[in-house]
Amino acid sequence: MTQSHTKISQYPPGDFAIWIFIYAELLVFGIFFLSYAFARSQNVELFNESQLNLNRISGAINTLILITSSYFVVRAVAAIRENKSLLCARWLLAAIVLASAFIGIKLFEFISIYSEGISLSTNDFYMFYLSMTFFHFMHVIMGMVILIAVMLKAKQGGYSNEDHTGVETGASYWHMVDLVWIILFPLVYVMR
Amino acid sequence: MSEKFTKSMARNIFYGGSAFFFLFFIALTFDTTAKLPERDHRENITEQVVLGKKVWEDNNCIGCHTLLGEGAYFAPELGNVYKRFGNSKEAIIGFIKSRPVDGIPGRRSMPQFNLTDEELDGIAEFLKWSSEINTANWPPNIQG
Amino acid sequence: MQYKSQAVAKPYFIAAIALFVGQIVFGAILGLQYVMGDFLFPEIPFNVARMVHTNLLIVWLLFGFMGAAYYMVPEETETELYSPKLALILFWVFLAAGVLTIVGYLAVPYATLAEITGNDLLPTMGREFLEQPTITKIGIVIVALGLLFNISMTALKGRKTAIIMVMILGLWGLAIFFLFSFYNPENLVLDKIFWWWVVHLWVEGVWELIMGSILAFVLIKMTGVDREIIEKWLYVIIAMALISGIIGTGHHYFWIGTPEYWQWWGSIFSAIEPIPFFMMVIFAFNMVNKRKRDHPNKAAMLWAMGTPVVAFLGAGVWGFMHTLAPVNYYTHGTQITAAHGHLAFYGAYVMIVLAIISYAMPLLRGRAAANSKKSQVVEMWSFWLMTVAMIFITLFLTGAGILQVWLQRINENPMGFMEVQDKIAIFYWMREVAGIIFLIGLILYVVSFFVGGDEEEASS
Amino acid sequence: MDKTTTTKSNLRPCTWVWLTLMVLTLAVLTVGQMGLGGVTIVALLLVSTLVKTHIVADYFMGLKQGRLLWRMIIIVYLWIIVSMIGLAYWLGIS
Repeated sequence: MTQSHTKISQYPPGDFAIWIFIYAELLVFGIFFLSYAFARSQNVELFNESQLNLNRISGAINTLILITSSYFVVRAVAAIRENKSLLCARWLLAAIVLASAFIGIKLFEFISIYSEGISLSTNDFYMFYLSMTFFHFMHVIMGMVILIAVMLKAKQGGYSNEDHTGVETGASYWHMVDLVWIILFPLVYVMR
Repeated sequence: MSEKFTKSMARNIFYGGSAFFFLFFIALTFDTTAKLPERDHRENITEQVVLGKKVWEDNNCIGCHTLLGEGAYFAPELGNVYKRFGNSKEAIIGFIKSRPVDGIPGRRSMPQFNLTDEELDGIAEFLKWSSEINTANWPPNIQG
Repeated sequence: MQYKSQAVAKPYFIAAIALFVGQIVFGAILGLQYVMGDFLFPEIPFNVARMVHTNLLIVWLLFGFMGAAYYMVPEETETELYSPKLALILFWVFLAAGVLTIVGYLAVPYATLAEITGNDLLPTMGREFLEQPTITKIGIVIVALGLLFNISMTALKGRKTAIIMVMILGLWGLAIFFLFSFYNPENLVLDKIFWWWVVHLWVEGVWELIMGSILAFVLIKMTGVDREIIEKWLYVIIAMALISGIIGTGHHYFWIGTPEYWQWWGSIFSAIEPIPFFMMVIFAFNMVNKRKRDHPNKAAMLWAMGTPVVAFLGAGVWGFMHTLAPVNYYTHGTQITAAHGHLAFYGAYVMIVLAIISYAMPLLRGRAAANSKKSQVVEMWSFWLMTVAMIFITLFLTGAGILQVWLQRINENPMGFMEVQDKIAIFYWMREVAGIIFLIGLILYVVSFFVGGDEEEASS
Repeated sequence: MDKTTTTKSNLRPCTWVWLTLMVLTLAVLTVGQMGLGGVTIVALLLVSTLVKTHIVADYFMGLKQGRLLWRMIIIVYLWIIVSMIGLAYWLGIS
């Protein structure tokens, strides 16, 4: 037990391979955020004006959804650590349901923007808004796929309190998706 | 206790990540091709332009020149040569026609390709059309 | 050599080296034409010589990859090749197609070649690196499919290691993306967009899988480090390579008529493209430090260690230098690109093929584990001569490029292209000297195969 | 055994983290709906972003327990991103 304990503290939760991926993804998102901020400083008026056109309410709702979903995943990890596979699967299911709500709201946002005739080429602000939110959107889908896979395995009792690296791996990725959105929302929707 | 850094997870990330980013690339390409008509002025691709591109390829012009910055770096950029030659097709045709068969002693020279008048007109039309593509303001100046 | 059918790799490697020599000879001719414009004119004009130079490069690297595949697949899958005969037939087909194409380039004007090979029926010729007659392209596809059939069938009946799966995936990708070379729309912009699907997705995509798998194979063999560890890192590295490299294609979509957002997408993703190369350096040196045996083939080790280092320099550092859109605006289509292209290709692909040849050839020739000390010393000399010469070629071309950008693009009174070329001729002369040294290094490399002496036994 | 006990004590802070995140998000929304801007507001928003991401990394991701290195990578990253964004906004004002 002590040996496994030192192993735990050696690496962050989950499979270390996912962490290499997480750091790389954060790097990409980070460059995107900074590109946005510095491009904005060249053209503050355009960015401020276009920003007003965004639906802040749906953005905020999505933030709440994602945070809560992340919290549910935390509960799922806690459940499997107590060897409660079914409970873990249920928390994961709740997180997945919220994630699909995020997808739905985001799609609604994209459609309404698209119906205004706005695209990547409209102006720099929309280029960033669409690039970053769509890139993040794809990550939510990817995260959902991972969570679904983990949930199915958990349901079949594939994890235990001894061996649940898979759950932690999926959870770590999902928290990353959440973390990125927590920066993205105030940056793109609110800050002016 | 299982390994904390497993090959199977690394493999999943490779396959999943690659597929993910390739899909994304396809999505962006899709958007690009949808936007292209506004930028490449394809309505101006006449029969002459099509012939010109063929002549361009059949004589391997890209083996010395760049076109929109891509190709060999031995001879001048031709994406904007129409403008550099004073918006003149005749100047382009005249230049190509007048290349000496045996070259210029000690200097780089374009070969004499013995093109027909129709082909010459085609290549000039092709270069004219190329100069009208929206290239985000590239090259920085007329020298290419 | 553990499996009899591995022997088919030998002709592939020999052909690769022979064509490599041809490539460098034409490189030297090109270098001279840069400073003596009328050299060999009009017999071999620059465009023809360049076409021979670049096409030979592609063909001999493909020979190298194929040879590597035939060598690695039986050993990795622990079973004889599905059909050694097919491999030999394909060798002769590919060699004939390659040689005939090169002869065609040199014997008749390109336009005549286009005419007699029926380019009017399905025009695919006359685009950079894809100059081959359509019929040659079809030949390449057939050879690639034959190879894929052969090694896939072998892998199916044998052990499926990560290394071999990655290699097969890379070769499949190579074949599939090559199909875009048959798409040649009348619209130049579309043509260019999908031309990069061959060129970029080859060299900054699927070729990296092949390179990674060869490197991993050589490292396992030479260091004796646990396969699990090496394969794990292989996956992580190629994952990073594709994650950055696929959308990194965008750095070619800055100025060819594509929408402006590519300037951001291309810059951001290609900015992280050096990371996999950096990881590769760390990985290779780590594995050597953890080595469980000292392999007697020091020369192969040198190539295997040199590959990630020079690839990182050429592809990573020199690539990053001009990949950001605001920089590329000025450097696009100048000698800077040529500098990057030379070092990247040499580091990533030339060196990895030479590494596997260096490792496999002694075994293919029935020697104990490595060539004699004397032979290895000559080979290591060739390593240093070629590598240092290539670094100098890169530095001189970079110098030429910086001056060119300054005089032609940034200056308030920009000079014309040809005028600038005269001003930077001194760099081209120095490049040519470095090129000759590279050629000497290459000759030495060939010589090393004929140096005798007592062979090195494998130590445990 | 010690693992389960540490886990149990982890859940309660996570619940607090969740509630904090919800409250801070609603605060951000209020700021946005009021159309507020300027140096102070941007600074406040950035600080709240830093706080939110910090606690997500520490508690949700569970980096507080592990080796310091993995946590520091994220922390340093967050500080760099947030301060650079601040710098860019400051440049936009002047």
